[in-house]
Amino acid sequence: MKKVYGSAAEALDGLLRDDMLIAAGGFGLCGIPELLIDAIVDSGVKGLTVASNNAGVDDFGLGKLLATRQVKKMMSSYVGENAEFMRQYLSGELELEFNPQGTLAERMRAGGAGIAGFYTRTGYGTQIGEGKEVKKFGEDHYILEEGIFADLAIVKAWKADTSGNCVFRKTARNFNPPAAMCGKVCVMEVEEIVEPGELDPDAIHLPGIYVHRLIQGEHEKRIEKVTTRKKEAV
Amino acid sequence: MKKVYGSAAEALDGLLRDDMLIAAGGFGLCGIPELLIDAIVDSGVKGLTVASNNAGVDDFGLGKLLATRQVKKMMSSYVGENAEFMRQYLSGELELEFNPQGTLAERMRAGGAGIAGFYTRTGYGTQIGEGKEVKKFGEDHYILEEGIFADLAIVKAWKADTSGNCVFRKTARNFNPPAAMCGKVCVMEVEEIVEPGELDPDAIHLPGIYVHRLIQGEHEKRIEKVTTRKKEAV
Amino acid sequence: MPWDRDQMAERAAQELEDGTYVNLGIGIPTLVANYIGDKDITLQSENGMLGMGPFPYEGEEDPDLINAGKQTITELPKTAYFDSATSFAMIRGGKIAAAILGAMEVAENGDLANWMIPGKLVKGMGGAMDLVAGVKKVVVVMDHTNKAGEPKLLKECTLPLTGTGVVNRIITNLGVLDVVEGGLKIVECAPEVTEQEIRDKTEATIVN
Amino acid sequence: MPWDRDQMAERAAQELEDGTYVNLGIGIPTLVANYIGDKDITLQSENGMLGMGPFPYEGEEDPDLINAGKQTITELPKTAYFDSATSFAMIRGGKIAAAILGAMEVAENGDLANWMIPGKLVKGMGGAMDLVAGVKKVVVVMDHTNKAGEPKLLKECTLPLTGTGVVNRIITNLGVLDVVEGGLKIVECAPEVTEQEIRDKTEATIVN
Repeated sequence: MKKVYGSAAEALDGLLRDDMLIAAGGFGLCGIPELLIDAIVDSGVKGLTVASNNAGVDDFGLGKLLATRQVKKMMSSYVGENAEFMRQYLSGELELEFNPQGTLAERMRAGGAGIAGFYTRTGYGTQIGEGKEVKKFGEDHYILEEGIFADLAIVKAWKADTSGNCVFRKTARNFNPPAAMCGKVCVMEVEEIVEPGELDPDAIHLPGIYVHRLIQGEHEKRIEKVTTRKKEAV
Repeated sequence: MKKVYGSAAEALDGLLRDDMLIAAGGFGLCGIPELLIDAIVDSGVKGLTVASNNAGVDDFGLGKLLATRQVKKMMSSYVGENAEFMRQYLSGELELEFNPQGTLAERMRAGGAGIAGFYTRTGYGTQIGEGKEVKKFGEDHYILEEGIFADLAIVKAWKADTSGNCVFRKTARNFNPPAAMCGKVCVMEVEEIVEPGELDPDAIHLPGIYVHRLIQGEHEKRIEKVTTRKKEAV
Repeated sequence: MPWDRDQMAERAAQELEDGTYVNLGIGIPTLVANYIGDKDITLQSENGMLGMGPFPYEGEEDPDLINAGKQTITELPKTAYFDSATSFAMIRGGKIAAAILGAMEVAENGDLANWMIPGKLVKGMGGAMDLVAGVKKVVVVMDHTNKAGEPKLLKECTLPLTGTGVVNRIITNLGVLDVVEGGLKIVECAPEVTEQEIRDKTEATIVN
Repeated sequence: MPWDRDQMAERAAQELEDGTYVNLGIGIPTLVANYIGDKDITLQSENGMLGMGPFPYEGEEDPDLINAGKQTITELPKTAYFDSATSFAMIRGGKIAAAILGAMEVAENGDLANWMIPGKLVKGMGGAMDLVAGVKKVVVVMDHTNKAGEPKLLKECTLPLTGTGVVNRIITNLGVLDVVEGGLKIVECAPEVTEQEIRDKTEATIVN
């Protein structure tokens, strides 16, 4: 099966439509599918619901899709780094469904794993639990959270082989595997495509079965908060 | 924290008690915690409930614990390779709770992940679904399966560092990570213990947080069904 | 002349679409791997592997590398290993295009029984219930009748079910039948087997 | 004299048991890492890492290596990386011994509010709700009063909750309080701070 495409636009060809649900990998600006986001901006598709832990910053990552008003609704756990997001949300132009971070990750994994819903203590007794079914197991109360079944997943890995087996690097893994799992179709961008056999089969983070289309490209990999320490004089 | 112990008996010291629930890794005889099973046989603890995909063979793996009548109940998906098991079960000496294989794996992971229950289509309309809550999501019916919270997990990995980070080899991984996750305490046997830093931090299959005690030992690694092909004459 | 085991496996291999991920059950389904030919099929083994290779050469068996039937196997360049929870996540999650499985009984509504004969055979369902619940296309390969010559394609299954309404296509030694609205439809007969012979040996409603 | 930020962090570090896995929140909790001393503590970062190391040297920042506060960090020999679902599996599953978090309000029954001021601050809860629901011991580090001098330890929280009955211990600039049956119990005062001063600046019931 041919999975490797020449560009982000080609890889997304035929997959985008207005009002669809897209799951996106990344945490902050780390491990985000930069190239695919840019191509979705260029496509002009609109009314999107995007399940992503964060919403980028004003001029990078998902912030670009917010700037162009292509997003109708975000499903996120933390959106504090994006002023335009806040403006649109407070003015009522953008819907926001807050999900606790672990619930969001688990909902994505559940969708990908054929789990329609699961019971978690997270959010019980808070406004996150409002309107959700509560069930007691043992002494504790749990709320029912549903799996996310996305029309499209856009994710970023470090390296993939042509069959889609891939590996991530350090904390850039984050939401990428669960986002990939929950997409009916998953498009992945990587820094390097290699031949089958070049990745250790014991060390694949996400098997190729989850990856339908694949592109290689250059990534800016912007750092959101540079924090350093000084080298002590020896 | 000191995780490395000198022997299986030492590693299990203080952890065993009658009528406890033990989750065990392995598929067939592949990747089973041989040394810990032997030590549990020697301990004489009884009335055990064991969650394990299979029940070993008559003289190896969990079959040894069945031979000594230390097991009261098995939670398994397939027990077809064990004549003594079948005898005890058909005579009513042994309880058996069949779990579909994927349900068993997911129940273990759920227990380890603080998920009290989840909805799966697997088993709906069969005797596995009898007595379980049914819920409709979309057009499909799902049954509620509960997380397994084991008193003790016994698992086998290939290599671990002294902090418990570990890697498995090929299909010997199988049920070991989910079993490890669901144990209040997890004891692991490995073929080789290495120093922190010797395993690639991007390639850890099970982080050390899940591993409380660790032993290194010699493994028989018996093969259940040797199947081969002939080398074609060149 | 009815198909033999290998011919049934060869016919079943035609069901597999190029570029897909497939799970093969134990028994005749295992033989399907011999007839994949040039198609780019990736075999999943539910004990934790994508990209299952052939049996090893004698002396090269690896105890850490077995398939779901517990047979020693080999890996391929595209192989990836994972744990059982991840393996069934992809099965339950609908990522496997087709499963080819054996059966004891199939009912005309697609019910499948292939895991238990009460009081006699209590080996367990293994991964079969997860496979039929999650995989997009379920193809059953089985003898058309039991050893006593009695039909195994029934109006209703008599044995405990593996799944309800899950079978899409049945390949027997006599031919190929689809589960459709109202019953089973004969779509192909083995050489020299007539539709009438299939009807005579089938209890399930035949709609054509 | 009340504790300053660093002294609060130093006091909070005493809560950490040798040989455990710990999650530190953003703000003062991050400073706790500076006071761990000889204890064998492994820091979890909920974006997918166990064994978080210090900030990198200038010029050695890696965009693929950040903590949950999105700051560049480094790894240690014992580091392991994993995905977000796995990360919260261990949090929700009770594998983390302690979380040290900031707060806007804490109620006398252990309710915690630290994620939202309706109409004003809508950044989101991030991983805080999962942490308080799953971690065995939740220690809050916060100023005893707000900028207007009003109590933040209340009979009932006024802000949207992060979790109900989840806080075990509170470390403020004035002292240390435990959530116990019936209210809060003063277990320690900062130097030159009296129990009476803590009582005066606390709305919650003090049981001792």
